[in-house]
Amino acid sequence: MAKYPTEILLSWSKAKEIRETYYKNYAAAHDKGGIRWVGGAWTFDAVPAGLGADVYSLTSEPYGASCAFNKDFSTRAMEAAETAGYARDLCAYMRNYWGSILMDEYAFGGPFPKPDFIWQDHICCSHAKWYQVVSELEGGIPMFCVDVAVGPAEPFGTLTEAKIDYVAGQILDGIQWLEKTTGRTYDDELFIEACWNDFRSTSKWAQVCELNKAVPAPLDEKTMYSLYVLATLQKSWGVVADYYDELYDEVKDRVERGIAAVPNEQARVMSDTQPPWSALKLFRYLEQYGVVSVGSLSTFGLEGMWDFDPASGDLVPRPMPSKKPTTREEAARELVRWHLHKPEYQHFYDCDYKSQMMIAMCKNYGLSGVMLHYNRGCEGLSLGIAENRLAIQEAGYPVMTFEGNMGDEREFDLGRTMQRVDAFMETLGVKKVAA
Amino acid sequence: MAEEYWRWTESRWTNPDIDWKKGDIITGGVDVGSVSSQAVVFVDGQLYCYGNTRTGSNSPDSAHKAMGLAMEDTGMSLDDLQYTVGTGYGRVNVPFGTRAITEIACHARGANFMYGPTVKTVLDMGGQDCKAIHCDPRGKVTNFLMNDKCAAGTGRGMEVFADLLQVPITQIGELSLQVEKEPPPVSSTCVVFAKSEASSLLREGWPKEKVIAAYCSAMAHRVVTLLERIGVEEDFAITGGIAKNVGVVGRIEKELGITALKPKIDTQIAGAVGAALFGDALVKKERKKG
Amino acid sequence: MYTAGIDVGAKTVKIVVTQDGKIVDRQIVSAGQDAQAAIEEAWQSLDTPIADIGLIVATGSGRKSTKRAKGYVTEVAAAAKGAQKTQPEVRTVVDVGAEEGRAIRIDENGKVVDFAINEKCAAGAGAFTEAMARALEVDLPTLAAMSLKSTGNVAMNAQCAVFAESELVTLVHSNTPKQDMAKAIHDAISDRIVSMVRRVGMAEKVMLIGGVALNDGFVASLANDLETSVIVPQDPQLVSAFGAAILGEEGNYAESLSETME
Amino acid sequence: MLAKQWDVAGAIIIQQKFCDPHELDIPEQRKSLDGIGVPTLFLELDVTVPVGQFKIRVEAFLEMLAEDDLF
Repeated sequence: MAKYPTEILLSWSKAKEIRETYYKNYAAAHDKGGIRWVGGAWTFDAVPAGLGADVYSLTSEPYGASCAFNKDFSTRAMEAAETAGYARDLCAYMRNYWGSILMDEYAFGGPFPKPDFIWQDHICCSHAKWYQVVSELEGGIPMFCVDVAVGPAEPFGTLTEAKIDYVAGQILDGIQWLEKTTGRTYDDELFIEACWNDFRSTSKWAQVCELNKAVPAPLDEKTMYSLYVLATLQKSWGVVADYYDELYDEVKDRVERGIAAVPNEQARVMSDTQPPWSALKLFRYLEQYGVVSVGSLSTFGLEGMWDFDPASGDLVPRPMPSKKPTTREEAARELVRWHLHKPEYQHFYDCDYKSQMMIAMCKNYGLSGVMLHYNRGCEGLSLGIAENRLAIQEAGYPVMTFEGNMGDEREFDLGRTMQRVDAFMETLGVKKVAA
Repeated sequence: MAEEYWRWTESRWTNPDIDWKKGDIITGGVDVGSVSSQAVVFVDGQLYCYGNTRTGSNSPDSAHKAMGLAMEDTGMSLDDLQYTVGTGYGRVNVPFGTRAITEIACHARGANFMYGPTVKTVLDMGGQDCKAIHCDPRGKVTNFLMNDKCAAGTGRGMEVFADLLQVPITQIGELSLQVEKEPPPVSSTCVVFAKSEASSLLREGWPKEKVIAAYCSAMAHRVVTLLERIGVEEDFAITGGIAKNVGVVGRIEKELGITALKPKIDTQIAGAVGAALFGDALVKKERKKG
Repeated sequence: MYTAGIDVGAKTVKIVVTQDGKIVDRQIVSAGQDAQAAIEEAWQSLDTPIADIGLIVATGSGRKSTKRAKGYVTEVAAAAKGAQKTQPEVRTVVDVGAEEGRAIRIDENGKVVDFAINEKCAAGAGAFTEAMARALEVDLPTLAAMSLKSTGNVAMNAQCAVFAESELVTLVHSNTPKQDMAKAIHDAISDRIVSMVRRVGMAEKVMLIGGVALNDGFVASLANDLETSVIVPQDPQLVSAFGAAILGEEGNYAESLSETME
Repeated sequence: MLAKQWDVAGAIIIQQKFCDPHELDIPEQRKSLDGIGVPTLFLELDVTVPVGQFKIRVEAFLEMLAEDDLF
């Protein structure tokens, strides 16, 4: 008999449906005179929303991850990119994305839809060039990039007004560029509404994650991957913001009724960086030990918005701004101030910031150990992961590392990783639960 | 001594229709490779004799051993060679070599002689690396790509496999074709891992021919990705030891959709043949200047 | 009643029979490709009749093919327990087998604190030395002896076994003395193992186990790189099987195989 | 462009692995050099500089570019 009751997540199918609609919308955008644009998942997607309701995006990393799910398609796409001369050690999402263009195959069926413009931000050395190559491959596409490297946010650094002006100023220039490029007049009301949805989605997702402090954990990380992805698609979309409100209520109810994600939960861990998308079975394998992964800094803070409070030593979901912005300038500044607080930006400046937040999670989510994915597919998120390991071990938590690649399954060995999990479980003193 | 499945038989050959003593220009070509060494003698642009031996742990000796085997029972000696070109890993220390030229140039020129001027793409699967070469109708290199980072697609990889499966290396090709359905290729791209993966497949009860088929198709796929990066223009020819493995060659042809020209001469001597032909051209050039 | 630990590796099958923590019987059989036959041969050639053995615990990469085993433990746990039981002050266990290298740090009561496995790169394992020995046309004992006689210091800085091989070929063709090449080979593996030991943090006393521990050329290189003495127990390749038997006696094993093995 | 001004016969592109921005420019660089008839040789290096591997490729490249003394 299981230790805790479990139930399927009711809003699960709704999340899948929203994701499918998103990818269909992008492909079919031109049929109804709409506009298509592409950019990174961290780009300020609220800004193009001011061009109208029929403006559809395709964000690069979730698309790369979707390719990675389909082994055959992904291998063909990556080999196409490598045959064109792009090195194998480059970001796996990029190679999947470019491969789709080279093969002219959209991972969701049909030819690869060509975007009208590129709205990007430079968050890492790969993203700085990602769309230069896309533009070369697609024969030239207008592109606007926002530089965001202004240093860490509180409490690790101070976001001075000058820093916010620097990034917000680029967004305001970008809006004029968007008007010129698309020939549409910009609607500040739509922009302000989109910003507000952006704040709603990202703060509510953080609140959902915080519910995993409960024992038993209401959600396991494998499920959470399919839920946070909506924010990586279009966090400024009202449908996504409403969905997270609904999700929060359901998960809160699960906590109150003691519903568990893993029926025989006897130990809790967390992971880090994107997982090997083609082998999520690894997380199911943990359940045989009654072990649940409650999340990771990337699942929590890639899109979720938190404030790190060194006094309490805890990550706290960032409260909504006190009032709704009223003008274009106010909205731009608020959007910048909001996103530069993203936990997953801080480690680009110093890996110790990330260590502090990870150790806070270990303490406050009752974890017995950490499983770090040394992810060759993404240099940005794996930056400083070895230092994180040392810091977490010094804080008294056992750490297991496993080599892999989020998007290139040729560089991940599920069998050997599971054997490492066996050895790690022995270190945690956890035995398999009777099936 | 346990039977060494990886060891392939050394060989030599003399052309019965040529009397070298009547020859005007006699040149030598020696290819000291990482795994095997070959020597050839050309008389007036015709292949007179060749020797194919295993490279020892000392390259000057390997060069002597290969040329010694080539000249066996011909009454020839090193002094009869007017010009000798060394190629391969050990090209710089062929004691009796006059000049050293890379195996990339030599394999292109050798393939041009062995398969004819229609050859535009040469795939050399050597002991330790494999090379994709484009050449013009005279056998001059116009572009090349080399993969020595990974041992898949090389002689050394195949030897490791023959050893593991205890099947003589010369029969691996035929054995790999005795499967009804093509198994999924061995996934790892590194020969040492292909080996450990293969031994676990054996433990799971896969018959030998199925494991070999999986390895040959992994090897073929690795080589095809190299070829595609440079592009394959017909006619297409394969040189080097692995060209004798029908299991690998057949799968490369199937994946490329292009049939390689059928070899008439031992594919392992292409490098030495090219070297000797370069010797011949250099003798003619000196005579013109002189 | 006896307990037995069986370690099915890539190259050999090792069995150790124990009673109250003491070794009473042992056997090593080389496992060509037919692991089943080798395992049977190992059981039959034991002095102890199989019926007297109450519990069999299996470990090693091929543990799936042991039909008689009731319990299973990972190579990490087996190596740690075996080393610690053989020599209580051991805190760092280095296990180098045919295809894998492992560095394990344990605390005073033998509990594994951290471990690193070197399965992605074959350069830290026995298979590498065999390939190198064949390239130099010598057998393993000669390679080890030659390495000890080397005076020169030829560095092979390649990180990967395949690169190291092509580097070796370049050395061969530039007439480097064979002893120096032999030493370079052992240094190459030792470098890889040492980087793993540093990752888990080395603590005195260090014990080296596994088949490659029989190669004194490697042991010398490792001790030199670690700048500490390295204990090599008698029969180093049996320590993991011994560890499995002891874990059996302590009742510290899993009843079912990990999913990948089924 | 530089290649034209100096009338070069060939271009050797050396790439320090894992520097993505540089890595990303290379395919386009090679295409433009090929476009003006300048053959390119691509060499990759990591922390260890593989001299043996570089030597064979550069020699072969020079032979490729050399005039026809061998034909």
